[in-house]
Amino acid sequence: MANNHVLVIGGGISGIASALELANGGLSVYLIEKEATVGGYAASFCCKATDVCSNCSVCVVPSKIKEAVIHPQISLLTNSTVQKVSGEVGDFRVEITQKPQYISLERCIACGMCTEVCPTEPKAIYLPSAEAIPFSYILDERLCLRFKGEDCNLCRESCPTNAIDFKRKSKRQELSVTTIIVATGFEVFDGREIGSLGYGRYPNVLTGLDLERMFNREGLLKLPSNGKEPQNIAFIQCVGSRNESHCYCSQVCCKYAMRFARLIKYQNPNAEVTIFYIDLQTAGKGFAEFYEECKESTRFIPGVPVEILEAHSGELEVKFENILEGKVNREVFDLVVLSVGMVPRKDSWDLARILGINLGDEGFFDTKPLNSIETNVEGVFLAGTCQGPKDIPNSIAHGMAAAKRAMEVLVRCR
Amino acid sequence: MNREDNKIVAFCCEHSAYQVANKAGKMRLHYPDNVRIIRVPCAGRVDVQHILKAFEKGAAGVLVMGCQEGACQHLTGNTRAKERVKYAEDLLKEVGIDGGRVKMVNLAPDMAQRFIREVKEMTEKIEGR
Amino acid sequence: MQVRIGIFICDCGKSLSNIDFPKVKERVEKFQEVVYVDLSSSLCLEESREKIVSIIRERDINRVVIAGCAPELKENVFGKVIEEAGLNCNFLSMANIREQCSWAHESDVTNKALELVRMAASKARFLQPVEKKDMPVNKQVLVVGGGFSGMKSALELSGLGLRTTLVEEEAVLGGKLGEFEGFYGIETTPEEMLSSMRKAVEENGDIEVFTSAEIARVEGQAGDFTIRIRRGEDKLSRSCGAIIFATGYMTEILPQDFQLKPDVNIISRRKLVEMLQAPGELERRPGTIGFVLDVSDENSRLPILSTLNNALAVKERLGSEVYVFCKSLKVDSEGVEKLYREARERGVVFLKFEEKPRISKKDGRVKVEARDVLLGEEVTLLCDFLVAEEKVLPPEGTEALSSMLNIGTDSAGFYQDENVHLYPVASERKGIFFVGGCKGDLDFTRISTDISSATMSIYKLLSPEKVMVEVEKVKVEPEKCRACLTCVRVCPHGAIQMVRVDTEKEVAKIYDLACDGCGICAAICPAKAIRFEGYADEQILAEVEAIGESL
Amino acid sequence: MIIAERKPLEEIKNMLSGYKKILVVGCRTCVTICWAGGEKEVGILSSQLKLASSGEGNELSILEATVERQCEKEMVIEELGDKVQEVEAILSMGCGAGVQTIAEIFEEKPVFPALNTTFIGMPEAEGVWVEKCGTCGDCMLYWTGGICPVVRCAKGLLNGPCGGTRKGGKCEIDPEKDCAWVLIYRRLEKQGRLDLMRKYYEPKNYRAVQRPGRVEAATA
Repeated sequence: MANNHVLVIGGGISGIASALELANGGLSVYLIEKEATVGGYAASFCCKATDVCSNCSVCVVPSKIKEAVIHPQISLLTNSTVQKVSGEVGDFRVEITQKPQYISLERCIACGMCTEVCPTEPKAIYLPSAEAIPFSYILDERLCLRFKGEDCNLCRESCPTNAIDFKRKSKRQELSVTTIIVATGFEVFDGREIGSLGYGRYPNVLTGLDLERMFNREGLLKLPSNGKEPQNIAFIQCVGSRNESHCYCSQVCCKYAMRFARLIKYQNPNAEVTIFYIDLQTAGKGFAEFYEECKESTRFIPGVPVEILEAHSGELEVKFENILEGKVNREVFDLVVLSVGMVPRKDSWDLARILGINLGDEGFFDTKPLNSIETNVEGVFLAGTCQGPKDIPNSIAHGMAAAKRAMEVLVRCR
Repeated sequence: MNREDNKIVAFCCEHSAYQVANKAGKMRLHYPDNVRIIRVPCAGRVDVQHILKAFEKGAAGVLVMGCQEGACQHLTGNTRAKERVKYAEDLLKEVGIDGGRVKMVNLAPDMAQRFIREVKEMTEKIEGR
Repeated sequence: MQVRIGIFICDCGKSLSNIDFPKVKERVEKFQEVVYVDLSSSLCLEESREKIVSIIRERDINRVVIAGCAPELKENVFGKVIEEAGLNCNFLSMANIREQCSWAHESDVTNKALELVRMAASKARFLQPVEKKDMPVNKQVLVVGGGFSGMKSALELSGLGLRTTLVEEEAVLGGKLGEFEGFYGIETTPEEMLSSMRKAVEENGDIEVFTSAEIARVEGQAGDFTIRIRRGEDKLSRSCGAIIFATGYMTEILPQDFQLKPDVNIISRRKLVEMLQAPGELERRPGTIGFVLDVSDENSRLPILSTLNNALAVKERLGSEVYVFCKSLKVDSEGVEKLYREARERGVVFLKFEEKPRISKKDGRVKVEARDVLLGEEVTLLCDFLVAEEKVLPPEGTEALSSMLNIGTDSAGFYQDENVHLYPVASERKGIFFVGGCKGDLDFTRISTDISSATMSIYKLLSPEKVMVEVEKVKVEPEKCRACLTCVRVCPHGAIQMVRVDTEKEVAKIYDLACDGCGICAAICPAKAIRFEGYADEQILAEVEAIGESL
Repeated sequence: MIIAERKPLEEIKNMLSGYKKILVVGCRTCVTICWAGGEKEVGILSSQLKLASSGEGNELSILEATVERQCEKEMVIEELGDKVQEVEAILSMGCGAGVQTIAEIFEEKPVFPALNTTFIGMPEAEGVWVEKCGTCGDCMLYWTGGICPVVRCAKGLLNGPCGGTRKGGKCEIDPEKDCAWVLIYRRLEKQGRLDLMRKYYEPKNYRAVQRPGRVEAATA
């Protein structure tokens, strides 16, 4: 065995779980992330507890991310993508490209003085988010005057640690690893694809992801149109799941919708919450009881609406087939939340080609039957939602399981 | 501390509330500057005596901030903290200090707004507003 | 040793404009036992770190206060710095003057910053070293339960080079997987899967198997458990470093759900599987078979998974009409939506009810009446066999084992408390894990994932070259301990036990590897005999007292 | 073990009125274990007294100490000998025996009890103690399956239940509590000694322990 390095592609919660397990098991890990920050979707979600936990698992994420980032056995490469892979299990050669790091992670102390002096609007140099990890500023080439041929040097001059260097080029490097764990995650279904639901056109139609981020930032729900607290909210389940082109259940939407429903009712007991569903997924530890509790305060209607129209006042008229009454009903809500599911990443195909692994029918990476970790290429393992929908605990478990396979390869070789 | 001060001592669990306070700072969400945060490994580490001592030394309010009920990494830490806060309230009432000046708050790591609201509420309470 | 505090203040590139740093420095210099104060602009950069090391050495500093940004990402950096300077990494105290002071307030917060530094310095005075040591651990693992999950766990552990003892109550390994007819679209039958696993376990030199045996007692802590095993009259003992529980589940047709007792027409899943395996032995081909789900068990995925697979097998082998009565189709596991669609395409009819179906007997057949919510109509079905829903329950002995081990169960009595920090496989006690049906989850792919993650957690716990632990970070002072058992009873991680010191007095002892550092014991001890270094009473109280002392 | 409870602060404050310098003394034995008078409780009571007195503008000066066993003269002298001189009064957080031991040693100082000594008992749940022994001085546990009717029967009956036992074996006086005689019956049944239920007990000699009690060990 040439070395004891493992490559983990993707710095979301699954990739982080894999990296942590391997690093704590004594191996060295390269964790590469396409974006400037790690944590993926899970890091942008919100806690859905009222005063009592609703088991959404979002709170387990930040400490894992921090642990991984400071772990001495984990080398984190952000802004990086895999270009080429050669070799075989035990000796993969992986070519990585890292976008130019105009701001050095080692030197940026996140003091924010660069943003203060940046003359563009919006700012070309900024912190990706308040909780960004690594906690470091980034420079957007598309906005920066420097990259438009101007001779602006304000941020560089203001930087107290000389962290900024416009001349940095993108970097290629070759990594030598024994196994590869793919943890590239998912994309959220684009609500706009179902035009009749009006997402993207009506301001008060949001997705589950929008809600997660709104609660994470603001801590409460506001109508995008006027900033007021919504009083009558509808959730529409299975948007982008369980249909002809996405023939699977996304596994998370029923749970987040019910958790949000309970949270909304807790914050505003006068609010009315309705959930339109096909089948409620109530399996899982303690969840059936949670559903019983939700039923007391939330209206559940079988059948999902097909059309939403905006009334003149900005309210939303939802047209749905009332199965119980056997007719088509219309009802008005001030906020409609589309419980969008998980879809495969559009760039999965590129990575599949580079690694030589297969894509399944639905576009997620494929595995052997009754095995959700191993791909058709020996030594390449899958972790998390790039293999299929999973909630946070299952993503973590899957990441750990992938780490176990990678570890097994090394143990066998010793 | 002077008795006229309006200082609040906040015992913050490092798994949740302490991170929340950092998040609030990072978001530049401003809150009253009379709060002094003491980091603890779990709200369950906070003892009645720590709370009493804070008042003895002149604090006007004490917040014990831990994880959401049911989400304590140590299972019972936050519920124990809640009981102790209740006990401390009773002991403080015996010495003539309004029970509302000590409070248990349950937070998740992302609840910056809630943290600020609690600090503001306690500040208003002790300033008699 | 005389305390010599060195305080390093960082103004974050002079960006924290609402703090008057020269003033802070000037005041801080007057603090008790402070021998050096440094004001710098970027402490966390490499060049500054080198400077800190040399100053610590030059000035003979033995307690370090860093006043700067939040400790979350930088604490370990500075910990390493002071270690490099020859100090124990616990001699570090941080004042968070950026995130929790400058950034959090608009007004001038020089005084607050000063107070925060004073709090950190006061705490620093009381810091004691915490040593790290490698701890001997037993690398053997105990697996309780010899069904699919137990066998797979043992095999996976062997793949990681760990030896196991596998204890099964029944006379043969196998458990309940054999009760499944099969997985649709997969050639290998469950029986074949089991027999190949059984063979692999028996041939594996790393796995020691005890059948017809049960666990009588478990003593000890992570890294060093002692297990007493009872096999008939024999009493055996084994030592291990970790335990996996894979004790499975049991199922029961609840009489209140069906009023009618299971008989020739109302059958269990197992009975159906027997019929499917030997269709030739049936007197005649059943014309209609019904399934009822979601009558009393809405938590488990087992009923829908087995029903879909079995319904498809019925279609394939018996060609009967198949009707499935259910409330909600639980399709939230891998491949189940596809299976459901396949079943519909093959003619399985799904009927959804809101109110429980009424079940009675008519002319030697079973009559099922329900209101179907999709059709909005009353439906009456006469079927030759009705496959009853079986409620999934924790196996016998779960309660006894969980109370003996001091580990929690969920509201339905299955292993593992409902706490997200334990998910997917951990218990509140280090070194004890749960996989498979005993956790209440019965989805095949999830179970496989869980087993791998449990085995990985064990590998991580027991296998690194050196298992490093912080020694006595939380410690009972034997001379103060009154053996009142309070800490033993309240420790959420079961990490405290009574031991005898000097063969005389029984006192509480905290096991370093099992301790998770919450400090609940230190707070509750009525004799104040427990010291939590870093969060000791005198340290917390020093911080409290430093607040607002006259500046 | 001796079980005690802390007195309400108001009562303690009244006892202490007029004194400015107080020594609060805990005991590391029984009262530590029943969370009433250990080192921790000493700290809590001291804090409370300081807060109460400063609230009234009349701050007390308080010393704290905890004795290994307050009922042992040597231990009390060793721990308190120096401190007592500095105070005007002593507040004992020991059981009644502890209070009296201190009072005997430091005769010139007033000694006040901060606890009510309640009974001899055992822990039932975390933070809950129940009475098990009435110190009658004439133990009959041998005949009653190890269950004491003197303290566990509300009426202290020695010859079977009173006749008012409620459904489910609960006590007539307090339906929350078990009838001691039902418990005794069940226990003896388990042991196959139900014949003992028929045994008649003479009225108990409650003067087996003459007050004040005194026990001398048979050998030195």
